[in-house]
Amino acid sequence: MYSWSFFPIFQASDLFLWGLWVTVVYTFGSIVLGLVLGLALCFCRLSGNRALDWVAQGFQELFRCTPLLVQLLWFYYALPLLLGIDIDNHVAAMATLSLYAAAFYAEIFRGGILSIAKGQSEAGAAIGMSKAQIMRRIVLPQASRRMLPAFINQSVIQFKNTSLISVISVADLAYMASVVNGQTYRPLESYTAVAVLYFVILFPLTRLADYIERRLRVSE
Amino acid sequence: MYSWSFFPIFQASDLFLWGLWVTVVYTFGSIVLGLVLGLALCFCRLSGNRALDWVAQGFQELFRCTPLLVQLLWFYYALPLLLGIDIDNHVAAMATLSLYAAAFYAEIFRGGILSIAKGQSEAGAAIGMSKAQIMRRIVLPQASRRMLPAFINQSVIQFKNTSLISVISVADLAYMASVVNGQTYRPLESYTAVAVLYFVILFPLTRLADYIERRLRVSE
Amino acid sequence: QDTVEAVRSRGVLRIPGILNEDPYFNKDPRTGEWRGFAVEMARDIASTLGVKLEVVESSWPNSILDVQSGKADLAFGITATPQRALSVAFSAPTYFNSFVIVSPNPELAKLSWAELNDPKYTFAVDMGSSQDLISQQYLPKAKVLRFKSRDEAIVAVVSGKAVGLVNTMLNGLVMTKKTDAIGRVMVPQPVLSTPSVVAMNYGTDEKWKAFISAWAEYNRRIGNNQTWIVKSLEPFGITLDDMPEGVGFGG
Amino acid sequence: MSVASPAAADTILEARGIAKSFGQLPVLKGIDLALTAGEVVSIIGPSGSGKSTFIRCMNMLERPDAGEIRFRGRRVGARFADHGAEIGQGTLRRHVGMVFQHFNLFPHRTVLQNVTEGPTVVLGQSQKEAEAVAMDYLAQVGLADKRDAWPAQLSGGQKQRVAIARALAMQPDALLLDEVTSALDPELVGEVLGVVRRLADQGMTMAIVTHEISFAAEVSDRVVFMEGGVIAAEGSPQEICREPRHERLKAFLARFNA
Amino acid sequence: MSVASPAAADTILEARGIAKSFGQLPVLKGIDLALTAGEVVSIIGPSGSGKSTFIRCMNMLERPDAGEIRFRGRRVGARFADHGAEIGQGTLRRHVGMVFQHFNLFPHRTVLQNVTEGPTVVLGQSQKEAEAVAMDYLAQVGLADKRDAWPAQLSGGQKQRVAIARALAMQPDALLLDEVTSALDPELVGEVLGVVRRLADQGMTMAIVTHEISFAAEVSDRVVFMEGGVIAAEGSPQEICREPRHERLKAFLARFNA
Ligand SMILES: Nc1ncnc2c1ncn2[C@@H]1O[C@H](COP(=O)(O)OP(=O)(O)OP(=O)(O)O)[C@@H](O)[C@H]1O
Ligand SMILES: Nc1ncnc2c1ncn2[C@@H]1O[C@H](COP(=O)(O)OP(=O)(O)OP(=O)(O)O)[C@@H](O)[C@H]1O
Ligand SMILES: [Mg+2]
Ligand SMILES: [Mg+2]
Repeated sequence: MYSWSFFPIFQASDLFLWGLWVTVVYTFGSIVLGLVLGLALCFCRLSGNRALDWVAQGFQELFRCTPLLVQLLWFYYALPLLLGIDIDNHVAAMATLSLYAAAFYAEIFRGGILSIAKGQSEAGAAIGMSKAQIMRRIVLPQASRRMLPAFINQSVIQFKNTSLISVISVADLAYMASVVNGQTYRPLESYTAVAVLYFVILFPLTRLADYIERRLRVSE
Repeated sequence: MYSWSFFPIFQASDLFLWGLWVTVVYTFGSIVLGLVLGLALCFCRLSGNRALDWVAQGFQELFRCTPLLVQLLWFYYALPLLLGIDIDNHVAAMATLSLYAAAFYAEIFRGGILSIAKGQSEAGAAIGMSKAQIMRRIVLPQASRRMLPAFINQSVIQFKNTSLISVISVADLAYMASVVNGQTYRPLESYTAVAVLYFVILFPLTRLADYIERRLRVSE
Repeated sequence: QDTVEAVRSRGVLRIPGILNEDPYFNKDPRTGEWRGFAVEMARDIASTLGVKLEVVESSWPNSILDVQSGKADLAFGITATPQRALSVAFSAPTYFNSFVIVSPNPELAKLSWAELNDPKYTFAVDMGSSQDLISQQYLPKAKVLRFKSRDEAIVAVVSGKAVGLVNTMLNGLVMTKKTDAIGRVMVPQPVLSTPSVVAMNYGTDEKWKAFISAWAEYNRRIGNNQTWIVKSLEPFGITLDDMPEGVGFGG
Repeated sequence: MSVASPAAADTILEARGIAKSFGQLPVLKGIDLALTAGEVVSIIGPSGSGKSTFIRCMNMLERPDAGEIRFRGRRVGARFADHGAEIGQGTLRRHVGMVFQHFNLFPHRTVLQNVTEGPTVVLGQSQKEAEAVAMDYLAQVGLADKRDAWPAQLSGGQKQRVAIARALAMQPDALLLDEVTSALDPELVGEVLGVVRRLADQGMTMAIVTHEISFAAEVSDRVVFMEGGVIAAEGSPQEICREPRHERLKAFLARFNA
Repeated sequence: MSVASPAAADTILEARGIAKSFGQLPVLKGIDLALTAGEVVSIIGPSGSGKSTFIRCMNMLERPDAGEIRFRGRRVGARFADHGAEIGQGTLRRHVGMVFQHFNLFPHRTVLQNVTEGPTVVLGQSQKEAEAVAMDYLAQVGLADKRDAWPAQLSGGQKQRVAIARALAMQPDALLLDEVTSALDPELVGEVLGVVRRLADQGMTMAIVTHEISFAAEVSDRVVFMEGGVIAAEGSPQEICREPRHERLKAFLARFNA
């Protein structure tokens, strides 16, 4: 029978907390960058300009149809070779995560914007608002409310995805777990600790998404 | 400058194809099992029985809020210890993937069923149909149409997730890529090959999902 | 029932095997056949016990889990450290492993561990391995990139992400034979060597531990272990002459 | 209480003391209404007075908090299946059809399949038998040529006529109609009212919730005015629609001539 | 073509030869209509005849394939901003309000904010100024007390009155109304028609698409009967509604008395 011992894990709690901090920073950073870029992608898709639409769609498909793991390795190893520049692992990790998030966020944004009834834009146009004003004051405020649950859920996935940046040697939570594994040979305990940390952070978020979704469903 | 050489990859194409086959089998198997289990979970959620609802929800949250990687390790190593039985890595991989898929599918199914207007069930009830008949003949056929795009998209993610089973030594596509890496030290080429294989399979699927979604949006 | 009895009645001895870890382990992915000196050692133990050998596929970090969780009876090629000894039981040393730098940059050849411990150097290492522990201890000031597998560490050096990698003598020799771009094996001073042992479940009975330790001690002293190791290096064209000066397996 | 009803032998459907609240809001405060065979009763009243809630209670789509529904003198129980002396909701609904404001056609079935769904699945008729009956009723509502169309291809008036055919195909003893023309373009109202008028002429027992006051006056045997969850006035069309005496009824009718 | 309009000096809004197809389907086949200051024109016609499409062309919500819209004699161009001799769509819409069948209130703004949105954002009025004007118009439609309510808390009739106030707050030269009562409970139709009637009495220039024939007859200076994408008949309410001579117009009107 296996004898559990969480003591070595507690001893290394500074490493776990540091790893958690790194995970949070990369998740949060890539969410913010992904949001900005995703919005840009979404506007390309909705621009009505065929070329922009196609480029944005191609970009999205590229990121949607290949595993993030492979993308990370590519960005870190292959892209610098192709471009003849040096890309640091931290930069590669943040960039790949952000692009990946952007591809998925763009789809959520697009769905949210398209879900706002045409009548709303028309009502804005009928009082003389410009397209930009309609988007900013009428469509986006309503769309963002409506897409909030999907956005939170995608961000939860993003948080979990961040665990993959350890493959290009960024010292996130999963990375720290492996380091502690190597030192203590307590992989079950360290994976359990990681699972608990993830759960403690993500559970409230999924609850929040569900709550907002329920409230929206009632109010509509 | 890196000099690309895909020759060693072609030499190992039998390994790649075998890995692809394993990936497809695990993906497909876990989609089917996840579908059945997800349907059961979804009915628990909608049963109106509080206890069933909570148990199902707890199960879902557990799988939604922790990384699949950690779940795989847990299922393979920790669960057998706790239960005092032996679990083969193939069984562990299939089971974890299926449970993970089920947690996400259940949410899609629930959303789809709830999205069918109450009037449909009432129309069924008004001609004397039982609850089971209404579910089977009225609600599910409509809900399944409507949730098809989300289902396909989740299955695309499932396909990509299957790449993680290599950590418990199931010889999938990602596993074969590392095998070939170790033989040839051509990781860029082998990861590129893997990315292309994933893309070639998943791109048509995401296109299909988009197409169906567009058609549904028009027809509603 | 003690472990010897358990293994005998089961008829198989189980060890974790790791892919792409020549000369320790490797598996032909087409035939599923295992090779490597760790496998030879395990086979010898199995024949001593009169049972068959079964290799359960695993990875370096997971091989410990395999013995901890009872999926395997023994794990080979483990570097014993006091902290790890609190989690698994270790046998007497099977051989001694020296730590080396593998780098295409000849300037590093003359440097000691202390001189390599400089922020201007970036090294690659595989996460959670014994060389990872060594670099934590001896290269705390240098930049260290940790990767999931040895292969990724190799790619980091080949693609210029790191100036060199830290690994064991055995692995280093094989890698330089497999790919030129990785450079050559260098042994910084002082020569660091740690015992490589066999890991067993922490709760194992004394009889089993004593048996494994006796096996390890005997075969190390008599030179069988070295023979198996050297034999495992043969397919790569490595002989004892390729070994740098002053480095051996006997400790 | 005895199971045999004390009401007239030809009472098809009867509501007794029906009360219903949604949360804190009392919507029905004790309603009695009996439908005699062949009778057409119209229910009028302001929005929110509980007309829909009441007519939905009549076939148990809404479960009353108090009071009971009786079908041909037998009490309707809480279960789907018959249980002892009580008949089940399934039995009730098999004999009492309902038509909704928003049609609620099954969008994944063709017109014909919408109509045959009940007879085949609930009554166990053969596909062939059900189709023959269905075509009969589709012809009655003037849509025989649309048998293979999908609901999405129909106009609102056509949808509602299919919904009526779907209810008729169960060969019900009574029909409940809840504002069946409210969701229609004004032009299309006529075609649906025409169908309802013909059903009344053929002697179908019906309870009709409607805002079409003149239609109600013309087609009904009796008109019921609901307000605030009670029946505030009741009588012949003449009494209720043309010579209203009840104050609030007068105010209500006046609004339609604004 | 000269930019100055040959039409009467007091023509506010004019459509000339408007044609529009959706894909292969021609919906408008050349429509001319001029709105003189203070005039109320009602547009009636069967469903699908192109009434909505036409009235939406009048403020360029729908871009015509051929023909032109002129506002106070100036041609409206394809751009949002004024451009040379042509005025932009933004300018047109600032002066010509529109009210929709389904209200289209902004659900994320209170009643007051719905009404001040245009004046503050488009006309650049200060918040205070806009609120004063808004409260004026809310009072006119009888909803001053609902200023802080959310659209979701209003009845259909109240929503439509807010939508009218929102259009009025832009102090438009003309108003376009597209079936503003069709989505309302029959009881609530009166309150909205009352507001429209008062606007007509105050001399607001309006084009009204409606199915309420008697209201159209009563309130309009002119009635236009559209059918199949053309104006099939046009004249005084008396000529069109009470003494129709056009065959299809007769058939159309007959359907409302079914
Ligand atoms: N499912 C429900 N949950 C909560 N309140 C409800 C529900 N259904 C109806 N109500 C409320 O009950 C009251 C009566 O509603 P009902 O639909 O029966 O009125 P109605 O007379 O049919 O009105 P209308 O003419 O507008 O159809 C209303 O105040 C309504 O808001
Ligand atoms: N955006 C659109 N795309 C395609 N066809 C359209 C579109 N808008 C309207 N149509 C079609 O144009 C025709 C005229 O529509 P329109 O809405 O102008 O009619 P209407 O006279 O307003 O009818 P109603 O009385 O039902 O409102 C109809 O056949 C309609 O299906
Ligand atoms: Mg109602
Ligand atoms: Mg219209």
